[in-house]
Amino acid sequence: MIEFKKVSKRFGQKQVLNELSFHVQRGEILFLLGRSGVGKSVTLRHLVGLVRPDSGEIFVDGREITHLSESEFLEVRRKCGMVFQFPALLDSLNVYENVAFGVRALKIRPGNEERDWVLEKLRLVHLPPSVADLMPAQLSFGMQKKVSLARTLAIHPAYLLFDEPTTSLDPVATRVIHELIHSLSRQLHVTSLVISHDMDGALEYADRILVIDKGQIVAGGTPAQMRQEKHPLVRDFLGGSA
Amino acid sequence: MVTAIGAHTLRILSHPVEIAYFFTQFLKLLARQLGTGRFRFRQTVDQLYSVGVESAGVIFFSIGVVSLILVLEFSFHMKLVLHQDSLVPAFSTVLLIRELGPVVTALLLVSRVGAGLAAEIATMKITDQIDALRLLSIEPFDYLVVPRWIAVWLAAVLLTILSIGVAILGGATIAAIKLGYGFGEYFNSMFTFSHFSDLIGCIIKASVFGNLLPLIACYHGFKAKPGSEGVGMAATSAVVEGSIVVILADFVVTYLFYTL
Amino acid sequence: MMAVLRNSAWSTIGELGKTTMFGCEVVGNLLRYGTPFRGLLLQMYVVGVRSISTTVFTGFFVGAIMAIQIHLQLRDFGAQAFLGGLSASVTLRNVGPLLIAFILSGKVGAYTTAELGTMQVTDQISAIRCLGMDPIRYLVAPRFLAVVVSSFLLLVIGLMTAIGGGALIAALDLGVNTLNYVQNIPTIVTGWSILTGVAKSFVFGVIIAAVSCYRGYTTRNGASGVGENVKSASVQTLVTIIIADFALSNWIGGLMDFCTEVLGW
Amino acid sequence: MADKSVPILEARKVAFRFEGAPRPLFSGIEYALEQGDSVGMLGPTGAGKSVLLKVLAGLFMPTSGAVYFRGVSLKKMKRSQWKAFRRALGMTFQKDGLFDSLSCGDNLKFPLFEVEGLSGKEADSRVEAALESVDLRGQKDLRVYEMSGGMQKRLGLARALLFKPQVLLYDEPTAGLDPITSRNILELLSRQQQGEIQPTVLMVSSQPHQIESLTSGAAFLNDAKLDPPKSWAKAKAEKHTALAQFLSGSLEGPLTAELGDQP
Repeated sequence: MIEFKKVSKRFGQKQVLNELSFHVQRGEILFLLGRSGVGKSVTLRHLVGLVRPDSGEIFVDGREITHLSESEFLEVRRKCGMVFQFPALLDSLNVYENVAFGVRALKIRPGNEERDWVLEKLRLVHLPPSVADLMPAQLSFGMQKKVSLARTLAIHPAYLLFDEPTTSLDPVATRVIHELIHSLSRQLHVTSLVISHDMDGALEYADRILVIDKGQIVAGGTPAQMRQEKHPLVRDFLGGSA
Repeated sequence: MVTAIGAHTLRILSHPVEIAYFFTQFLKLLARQLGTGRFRFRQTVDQLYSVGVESAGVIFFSIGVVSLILVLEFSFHMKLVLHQDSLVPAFSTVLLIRELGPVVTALLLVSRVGAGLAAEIATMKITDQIDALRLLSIEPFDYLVVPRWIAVWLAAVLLTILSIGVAILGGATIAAIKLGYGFGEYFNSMFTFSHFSDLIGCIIKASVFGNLLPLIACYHGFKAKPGSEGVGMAATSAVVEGSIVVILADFVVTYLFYTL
Repeated sequence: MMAVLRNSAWSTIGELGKTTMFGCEVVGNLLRYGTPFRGLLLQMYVVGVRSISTTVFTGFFVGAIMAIQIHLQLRDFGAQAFLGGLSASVTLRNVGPLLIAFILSGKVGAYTTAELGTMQVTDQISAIRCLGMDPIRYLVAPRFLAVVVSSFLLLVIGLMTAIGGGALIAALDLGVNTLNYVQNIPTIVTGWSILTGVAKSFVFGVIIAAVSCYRGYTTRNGASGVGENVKSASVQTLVTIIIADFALSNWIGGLMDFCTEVLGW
Repeated sequence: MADKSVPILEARKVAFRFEGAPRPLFSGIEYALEQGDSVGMLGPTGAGKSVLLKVLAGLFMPTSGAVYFRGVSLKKMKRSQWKAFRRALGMTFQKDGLFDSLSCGDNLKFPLFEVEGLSGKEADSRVEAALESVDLRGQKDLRVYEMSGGMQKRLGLARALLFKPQVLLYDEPTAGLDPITSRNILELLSRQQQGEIQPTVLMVSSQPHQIESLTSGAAFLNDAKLDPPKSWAKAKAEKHTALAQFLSGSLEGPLTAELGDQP
């Protein structure tokens, strides 16, 4: 269970988060929607301690994390696997090394079981074993995103945090990624928090949707509730979709 | 290992053809600009100010310390070989004017101005600004490169001369403190070896460096690969090739000017 | 004008402080965890072997230039016999390490800054942190050690080629017979000069590593940030190397006087 | 007026390969943009749409084949013809290509001075009118980094339209924008097309639904080949082709394999 309580953050004159409060239940797929530049991905970066809030509290499984030291944060980060908008693969290592990087360092799996563990993760993201020896530069953009998802899965996080996973992707790649997020959450009983501005994807794949504007939650509910939602911003988002 | 060296030299050999093309383009555009009177005077002065002032502090400081080192080194060696260090000011000043002054200034300019110029053009390239310029039928080379090129050329010559002045002052003070030389003594014994031709040699070196530096920096800026990796590599190659060329050019000028 | 000079000097001192702290943190990390030997070898190849041709090239010409310059001065003095010893000693003690380190600050230092900077800007470093791992231990420390070791080895190689370069140009052009050029070297180049050269090579290697890793790791705001940090890294390296050169010359000079006078070696 | 039969922009057997890349990004491209057309170019992310657009705009030299402007090959153009070609073209870029060292207004004033030698009051009124046409009135003094994503796209559009081009090339005009800002931009683009003379438009996008209303048809770049443009009706009627899957966004079809997908 993840909970934000009155979290505020200011960058220069811009009040990015303004007493933001929300929670994510165990096992659910929550989409956090909002226009670009309203602080969606900053919310995620708070969760993994890349950014510290000015005020307010953040709880991960009951533990307050805003005042943790860098080393204490390492365990929180193992629990919250983050997948960035751009694949951010280590371009000097091949796909196998990229996925095994975390596993080997954190000694999650002894040497002999490592190969099966990595190939299992590649299978989970629907990638064939033959991809393991390729270099990131040889993969298509969509495949690179899948490898970065496999890398995060490799350390068996309890939560999966997605930072705009389908922005500027074509319709087919978008559906492939959304399908993956949905199947992984169900299969691995992982809680997924997805930052996005793709309302169609949210309506189809989310258990619950929250809409954030000017650093605050302005509307929330199940996809069905959201279709009837009166809030002008939500109507605008809905208007956008076919 | 041999292939690494082979690849490296190959890459260096393929450059001259392209760099020569770059240089001719610069001369052609400079002539056209001067000819049509549309010389970007204001822009060149702005660049001169930013290049000059921005690197002055670092260069004066570094050259000053280098001259301190030189004076100490020569006093050490003179005592060892000639058992008296009356000629220290002469030796250190000559080596400074002929050699270390221009080279150290150039190497500092290569890293500060060279890397900066390459990075700036590379960044503009990957954010499509260079393409935007070309689409507006503004020749990027004409607008971006020519003013900066001239500014770096003038700055290199000016900074070299000024830094040698600073270095001589530094040398005189350390000589006074460490070796017990009076200022007057230092200054009049300073020019026993160096004569006016050394100053000419130094200016020639400075202007050779001042031309090679923007040439290489702009070349790598325009050649940058896409993505932020391209910017880093452009700046790095500008620094690396810039410094190697400075050393090579220094050798050539030294050889031609002094041994013939 | 003065304001620019003052605050640029002030910021450099501030930067030096931060770089040293960062360097200590990385070294502390290395001592506590060490680093996988295979990864270190790979890094040393990427950083070091790639720069051998550049170092040999630079070393040769630095040696040649010094030989010409010193020959010119000695000629007015008719003391060409000392050419071998003097140019080798000056190159070994001072000009050699300084100029070769300048080149390495570009070839090795700026490369590392650009690499780490690109990894920072493309979120690769944040990705490592989000995997619950310390990027200093897995990315920075191996590079730091690789840069220190390869810079040191490259500097030593460079110095040797410099002396070779001096001898070659002396024989080819200055009409000094190579045999007595070489024989003259031990008369002037004392053990202390060699110690100075080696000590400087090691210290310069550490400076190049510390500054380039620090600048790379703290890169901000996108692609232009990478270019900006490569620029400031190479300048900061050069200035620090010059200061260290001055400090080491004095310190070792003092040590030498102490040993010769007090201990009577 | 230029005679109608010759296409305004044409690619004959054009191929492009990045330096050091194992195989070409695309090859054997045959494409003709007629005067007054308004056509889209679709394709999966990373298919090379933007590169092909830049080749057509003469910003990238093709590895083989040639691009023709009104029947004249770009390779054989003299300086004056090249200048005329540039003036006839207006282009917006995926990463906007705004001059981030200049302010919003100066991004327009600078080209006006450089290309038409305009300055002073006349230039200011042209700048004000241009900003007005893209709903950026009064934002003249903003710095580029102070502007939102949507505002930067609009400034890029204003600059592309500055010299009344005959051909407009849009590279992913709504990339990275949220649906609401995207809709504003698309409205702005359609307003440009209501003008008296019908400008020729080529719009690259990976979002078919967004550009459908602005274009009469679309070409499809996929797997290093280009399907020639066809009307939206004909495109939608297709079954079991990569284009059909692309438009429907379904999981079944050849595109999934390209994503290495084996469910």
